[in-house]
Amino acid sequence: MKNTQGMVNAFFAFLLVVILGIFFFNAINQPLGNGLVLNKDNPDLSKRVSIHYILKNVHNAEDYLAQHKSSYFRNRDKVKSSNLEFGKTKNAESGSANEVTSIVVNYRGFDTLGEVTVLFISILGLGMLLHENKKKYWAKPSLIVRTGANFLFPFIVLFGVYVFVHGHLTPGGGFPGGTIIASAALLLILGLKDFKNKLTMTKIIESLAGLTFAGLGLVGLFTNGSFLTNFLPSGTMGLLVSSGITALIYIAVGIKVAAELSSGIMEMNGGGEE
Amino acid sequence: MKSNYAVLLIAIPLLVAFLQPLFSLINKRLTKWVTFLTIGFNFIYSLKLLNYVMANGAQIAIIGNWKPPFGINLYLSPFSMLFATIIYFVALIVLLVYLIDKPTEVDDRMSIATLLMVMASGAITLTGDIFNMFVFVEILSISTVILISFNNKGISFKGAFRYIVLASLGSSMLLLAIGFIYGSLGTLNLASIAYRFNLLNPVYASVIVFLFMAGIMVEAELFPFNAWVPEAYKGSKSYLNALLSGVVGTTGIYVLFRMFITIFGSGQNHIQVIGSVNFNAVIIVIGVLTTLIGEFSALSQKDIKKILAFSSMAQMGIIAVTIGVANMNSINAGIFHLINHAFSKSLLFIVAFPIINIVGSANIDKWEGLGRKNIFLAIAFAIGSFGLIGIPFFNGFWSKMMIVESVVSAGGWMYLVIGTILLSALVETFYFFRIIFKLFVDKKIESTYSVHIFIYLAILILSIIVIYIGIKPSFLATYIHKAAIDLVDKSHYISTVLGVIK
Amino acid sequence: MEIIGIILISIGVIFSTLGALGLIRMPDIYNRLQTSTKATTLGAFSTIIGVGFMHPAWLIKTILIAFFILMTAPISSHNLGKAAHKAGIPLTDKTQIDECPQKEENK
Amino acid sequence: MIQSTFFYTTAIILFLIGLYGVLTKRNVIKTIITLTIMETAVNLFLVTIGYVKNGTAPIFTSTISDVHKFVDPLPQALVLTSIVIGLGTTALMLSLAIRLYKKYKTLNYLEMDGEDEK
Repeated sequence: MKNTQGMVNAFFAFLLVVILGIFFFNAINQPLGNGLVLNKDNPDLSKRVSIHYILKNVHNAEDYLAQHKSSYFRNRDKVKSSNLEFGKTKNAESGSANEVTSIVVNYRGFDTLGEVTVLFISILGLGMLLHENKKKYWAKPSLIVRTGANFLFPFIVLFGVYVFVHGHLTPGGGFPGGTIIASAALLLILGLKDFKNKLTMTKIIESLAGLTFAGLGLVGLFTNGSFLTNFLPSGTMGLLVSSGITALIYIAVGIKVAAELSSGIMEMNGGGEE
Repeated sequence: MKSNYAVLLIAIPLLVAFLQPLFSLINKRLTKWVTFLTIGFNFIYSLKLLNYVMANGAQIAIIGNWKPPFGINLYLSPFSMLFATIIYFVALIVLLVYLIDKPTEVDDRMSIATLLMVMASGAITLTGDIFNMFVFVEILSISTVILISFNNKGISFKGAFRYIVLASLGSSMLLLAIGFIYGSLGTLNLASIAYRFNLLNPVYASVIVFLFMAGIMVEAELFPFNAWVPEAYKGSKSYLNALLSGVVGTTGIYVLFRMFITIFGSGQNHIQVIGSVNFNAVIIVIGVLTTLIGEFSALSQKDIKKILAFSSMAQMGIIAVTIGVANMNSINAGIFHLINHAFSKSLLFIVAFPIINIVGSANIDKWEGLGRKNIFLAIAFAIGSFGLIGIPFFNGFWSKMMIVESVVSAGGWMYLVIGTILLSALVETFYFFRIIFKLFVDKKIESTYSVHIFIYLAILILSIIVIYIGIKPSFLATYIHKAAIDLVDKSHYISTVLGVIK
Repeated sequence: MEIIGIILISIGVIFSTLGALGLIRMPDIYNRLQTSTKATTLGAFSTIIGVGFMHPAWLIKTILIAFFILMTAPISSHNLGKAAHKAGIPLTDKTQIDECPQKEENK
Repeated sequence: MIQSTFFYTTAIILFLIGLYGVLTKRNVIKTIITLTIMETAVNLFLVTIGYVKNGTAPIFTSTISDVHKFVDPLPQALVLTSIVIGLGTTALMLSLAIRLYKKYKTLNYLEMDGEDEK
């Protein structure tokens, strides 16, 4: 009897899925009309906001829009030429060579603030749910693991720091860098014979990093009149010291993610401190 | 430039939330107070902003000095500020009760979750960017999970799990909708989407609307996505249910209003959702189904939390009907009823908390004789349920009248819908009066629980509001009228956001 | 230089293939671990070094990568094996001797 | 030659597989897995929106500065955000699964009952 009901459920679910599939495929293969096309291999970036992020001429585009209200973000004449050059162009808006970082931290920095909060609150929830868990899951490490962990730990941390410090120049950034450092913390837990959870320390570091992020935003609000404004000079694109608060925020994000994920791991490793 | 400071409504709670772990190192009870004060700040500031936008018209707040459609902006209008204010107010009242609840080991984490949840709800009402809205919806749903599982019982975890499964299903759909939107329109800004939405092919547009609706229906407690409601409400503490219904539900319905009428709809007096599917009819059917399921499930329950949970589901259904009817009157009525529901339902949930403690059970059969033990609580419960049912001279009466009136004016097959609404009111009357009669039965209750003054304060404030709106509904009328105009006026929305480049 | 590179890459490819084959053919987890570790260490190691020989500009970076592969892969498979043994996953029937006692002291 | 239509199709099929799993599976862990499949599908969909044939990563280096070959960076930023959000949700779901298992000693959602009805 139970089996029959499962079959009926599965049948209806399958039916629903098939109907939805037809619905979706139909939509994807529709000509959208009016020059709007879902990307087929070569998106016309001049119809998207992102072209101005790539060209780093958002303020110009804003001026252009002010004059031609009906045709927005079709700044075609600007799209054709780009005078951005690595290592030479100075003070190009967000100023970071990595366009994704430009968008994540500068043009849409508010989303990243929310994203950091999502991670913060989910680790918080994890800690709350595993609060009663005092059991340590990991066995004591053998000599090989111990030696390896001691040897590798500084290199992994160094690599993580490199990734988030160069977030505005190379692939990577705060989130991957922080994750790498958290993996170093995991290695310590696995490799050290008497590892003590340092939840208090990670909490403090995390708070300070979060404070830096939100604080930089507030400084922008009070000096330049809008939250998360880049109030520092953005420098020459491609240098390590460039792109104003973008670099600083990514460093803060890196430290925060590292502290958050490490505290998550420690929370699973028996929660509270001795 | 002044309006840019509205971002403090989001930035300050975030800053405080990041600092809370430090406060908790000093003292765990301190975090409760910090949360309370932060929400208090938000409430006062949003009240100020509400009056500002009522006087000066809609404003936008720019973030990062990038003007829309390139950067993220907040849209401050009578409609969004009204709901932000109400959300902060309800949260403030609930926190008043949370302050005096007995301390637990996880209070620090709980206060952070509450703070972030209220922040996220406010941010969802304010934001003018669809992806930003998605991020805050995620914060809202994750913190809601923490809130539900706070009670540390099996059923809380079941409810929380059910909620998070549905919420992440919904968020996948929301993100897919965002992908469809960005892929064709090339923008994420709401005003810019609204400006170009009717250029889209109807089939394609209806996929977007379908996915978006499905994504947000989890928060709005509408029919196919509300399986989490009974278990989550049962598993959570009674006063925290006021947050689930008064904040999460309100936010979900808010998003439906904003997206269906201003962004996807086609403007001005006759509002219709475009696409190859008639989404007005779809949402009316969903609303009616939700109402019927909610009311009849409530009828068969004995547990007060479940009764109130199903009743709040039913009210959400009624409000969804007004979105579908979509004429000026029904929008007015829908906004009014949403506000009334937030107040009355919060009152009921908060009253239920000391009653459960006095009686020692959430089962309404054991509530007999409470009127003799504590007449104040019994009367407050009666006031809340009168407000919800719509007894004349209580707040729900006016809004339900307006809903029926607006549906009548829509005509056609809407008479069936009127029948549903009236039937639901009848069923509601029946099960609430069943409880009220029990309260005033002459029977003695032994209990040593003493009700804290803060609970009395919270109940008193909400009861006064419920009665005051009932006696003098014109008190809110100007706000609601302006909010409805703001909601309907699509071209004004677009020109306010995009016309800032001057 | 190119020829050295090609030879090294070929060695790497052969070892990776043998490792993949061993993963299917071997009877229990311990034997599988041993073949797959060979694939990751010697296979990846010589491929990377070979690439470095073919593009001499990258040689230093590739040597660094190879060094870290050499450092990490054996340790991780060692630990996996130990964990499997501790969890009580049975050895294959053909095992002659189990030198790791069930309850050992970790010193 | 791989077309982006292929990626769209894959993404949607994966999404539907995930949806089917959520609708039919009653095991906590299986539900989590299917939800993760859905998330991955949506991420694939988003990345495909920015796909440019023979494009390069949108990063200026000393050798690459031709902006016309860059893929659209905005969907990548969205995917970065959605991956982090997915990580958070999955972590929370798994810890809930741990608690549910400790409470009921089963992972089947339908068999979880016997809660004290206070």
